[in-house]
Amino acid sequence: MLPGEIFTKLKNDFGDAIIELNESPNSDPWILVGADQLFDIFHTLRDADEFQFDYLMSLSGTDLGENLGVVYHLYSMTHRHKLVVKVEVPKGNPVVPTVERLWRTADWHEREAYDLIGVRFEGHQNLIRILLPYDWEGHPLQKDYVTPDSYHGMKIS
Amino acid sequence: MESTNFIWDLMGKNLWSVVAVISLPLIFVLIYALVAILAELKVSAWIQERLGPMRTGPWGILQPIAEVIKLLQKEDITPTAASKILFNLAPYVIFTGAYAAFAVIPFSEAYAPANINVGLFYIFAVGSFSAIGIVMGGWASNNKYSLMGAMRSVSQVISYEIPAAVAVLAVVVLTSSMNMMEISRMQEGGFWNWYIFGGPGGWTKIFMIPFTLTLAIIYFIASLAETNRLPFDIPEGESELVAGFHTEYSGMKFAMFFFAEYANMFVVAAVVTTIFLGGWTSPFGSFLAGAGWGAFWFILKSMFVVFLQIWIRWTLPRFRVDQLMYIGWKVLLPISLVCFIAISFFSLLNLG
Amino acid sequence: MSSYLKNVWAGFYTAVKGMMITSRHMFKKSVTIQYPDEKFDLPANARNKLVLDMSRCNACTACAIACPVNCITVEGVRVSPEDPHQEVHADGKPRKVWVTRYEMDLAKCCFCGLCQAACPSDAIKHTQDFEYSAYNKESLYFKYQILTPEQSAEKVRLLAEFKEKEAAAKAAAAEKAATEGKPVAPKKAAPKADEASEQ
Amino acid sequence: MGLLNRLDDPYEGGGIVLGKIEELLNWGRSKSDWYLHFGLACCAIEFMAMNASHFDFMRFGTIPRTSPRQADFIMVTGTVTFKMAERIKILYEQMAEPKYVISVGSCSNSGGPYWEHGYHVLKGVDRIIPVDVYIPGCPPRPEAFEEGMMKLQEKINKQAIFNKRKLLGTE
Repeated sequence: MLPGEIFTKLKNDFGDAIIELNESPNSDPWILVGADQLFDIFHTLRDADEFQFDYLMSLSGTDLGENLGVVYHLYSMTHRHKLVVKVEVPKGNPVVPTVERLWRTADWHEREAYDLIGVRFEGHQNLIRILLPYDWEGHPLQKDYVTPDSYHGMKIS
Repeated sequence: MESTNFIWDLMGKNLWSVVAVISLPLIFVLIYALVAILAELKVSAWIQERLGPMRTGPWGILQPIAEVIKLLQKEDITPTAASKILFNLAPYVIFTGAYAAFAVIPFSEAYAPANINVGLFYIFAVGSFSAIGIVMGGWASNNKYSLMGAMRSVSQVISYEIPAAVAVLAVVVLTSSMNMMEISRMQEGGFWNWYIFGGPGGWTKIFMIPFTLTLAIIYFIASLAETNRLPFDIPEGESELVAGFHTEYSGMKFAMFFFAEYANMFVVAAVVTTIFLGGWTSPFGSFLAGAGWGAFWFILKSMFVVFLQIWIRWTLPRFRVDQLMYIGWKVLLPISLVCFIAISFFSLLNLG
Repeated sequence: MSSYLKNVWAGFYTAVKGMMITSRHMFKKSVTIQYPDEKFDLPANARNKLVLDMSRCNACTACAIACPVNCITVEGVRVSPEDPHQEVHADGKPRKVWVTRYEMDLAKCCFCGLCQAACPSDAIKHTQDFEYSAYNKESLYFKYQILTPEQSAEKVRLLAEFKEKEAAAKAAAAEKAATEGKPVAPKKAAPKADEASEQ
Repeated sequence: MGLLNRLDDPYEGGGIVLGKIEELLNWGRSKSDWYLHFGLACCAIEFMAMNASHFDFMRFGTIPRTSPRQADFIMVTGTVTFKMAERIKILYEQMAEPKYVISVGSCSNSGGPYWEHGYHVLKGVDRIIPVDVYIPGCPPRPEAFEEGMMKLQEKINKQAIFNKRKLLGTE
């Protein structure tokens, strides 16, 4: 199923929560969705018979300047189709519902996105840092991140 | 009864001769441990098609001496949180246990430091010393890895003492003696008289050969576990527990553990040699027999068993804890019991 | 029961089989190359220690730009035509640039070979020499210097003087042209020299 | 010419005995170095090759130890992140004297590719523990490890045990 068809079907079900379809020739087509109904949208994408996205290939966080974004790459083993879903949240309150209960893969991916970008996944059962030390301050892959002078008395740079 | 200790004959019983009798095994242990350490390094290297230590003296033969010199210079650390008395006592307890077992080992027709009636029983008694030492060291280190290593070691030693004891008991049933010198003497007259091949006797002993052979293998496997050698080295499994019960030991105290491990290896090898491989007797009847040659044969056979232990160590991977317990309780124990009963039956028939 | 016995036998048999395999290897010839005495032949394109041929270097900074970890620092100054000390390259051409500073920190180098690929005059090269471990990090900081600091200051001064003269001559020419009513096209050589001296 | 004099300069005025003993002790230490391997990144992969049959690190009398108490030197191979830097420091402090450090590869020498912009990388392990031998390379060849080991042995062989005061005075 092509992303355009998926977009129209989702638009019928969820209305305003599905914001836009981008079919730029330079990249994979992607669908931008709102953060409020995210879990329901993904639940439909995983379980509805015509979608059956049973594999979350990748979950990555991005810093878009004013907003923080999360990009989901989905793949269906039964229908062999792909979908890219994006969600954007304001930097001041970057809260996205977790999809950890839908795909167990998302557990560590979400922890990584939280660790490095700072997106908070609401409902994640164990949202702690995965790569950096637990007492690290800030999220280093944000574009306005300022490298601290020292960590535990060891000079950085 | 003729004398079994040439030092008594030479010097009579006085203080000096006692010191000589005591120190002879100690000197032997020290020299043997150096040789065994070098053998361990070299055999491991040859099995892996390497060369092993090459740059310490010709062909690296001075390697163990360099190691001892280095360990003597190492700082001796006692952790602050450790229980100091037990921590410092543990290596000595282990070494004492290993060394005390040398008292009854019949090196030759003319030399067993103490020729006592219950030699085998004594070896099993002092063999448990090492378990106590390991628990002391592991618990006193105040380190979780040490404690886990010590607990594993104890469970392992307790499990494997039983098949080992049953195997030894079977030989005791055949010989009706626990005196190691006596057992050695019974196997005189060629390798077909060794207890691994059913011991001395008529053609009817053929029926016993499978059982004694199995018992010899069982005792050997159990002795590997008792000395914490691979494939039974979960007490010091380096991938799970940092270094097991001796994680916190450094310098000379660690060297004591090292020496005790190799001394223990020799003790179990000596027991295998004595009860299954004919002790100091020559394998070819009266060929090269005699007191001096006896010591030669005994040490040769024991070193062969030590070599077998090293060979197995560099061949097999480590067992898991549950596999270890399975082998101990469900394989070795029933098979050794079956063999023991069969041998008792045969010996009853022979007597009656 | 039979499967139990079969398992026991399999365990014993495989252990013995493994020991046979190791015993076979015990008597094989060892494959060890005893390093300090005999050495492994390195491939011809092995990338180890970086060395610079100062007689070829033109301080073009291509290597410093190509370096992904920025471990190379290059500074050069153009040779003034009035310099009394003119040098000739190995290939017979006159030297155009004095390298006043060339430093590379092999403690940071990641041996990717990009500088070697970027160098237009084959001056910087990876050699097969890997034996240069050091007791202190400073000895991994390689400085290639053919000029003393005083000499390089002298070269910079000479070039500046030459440029001043040139500019004066140009101004005079321009003035002359202005009086004669002809515009003069600006030359391009002067900014190039500036770049070289800045780097 | 008392005993103190001999302690000060062992090779003069009948101090041969102490000098020889010092040589013996240094020989023992240099020829049997047990190491604690701290593998962090790709240099540790090269380290495996060095331990394997073709290069055989054990020829130099080294034995791998997992416990820092029994190790003579620690081999830091790879990128030292701040998370690991603390553990390296703890392990180094747990080692028994005399102890040495070999730093292998660009990353642990000076941060390597991360020396400019790495927010998470310690720029050189020598910022937290004193390094004895730096082995350059990214990663170094297995022979380079062995050459570094020989450098360390040379250093140990030249160490003063009895005439420390004299050396401190001159240096």
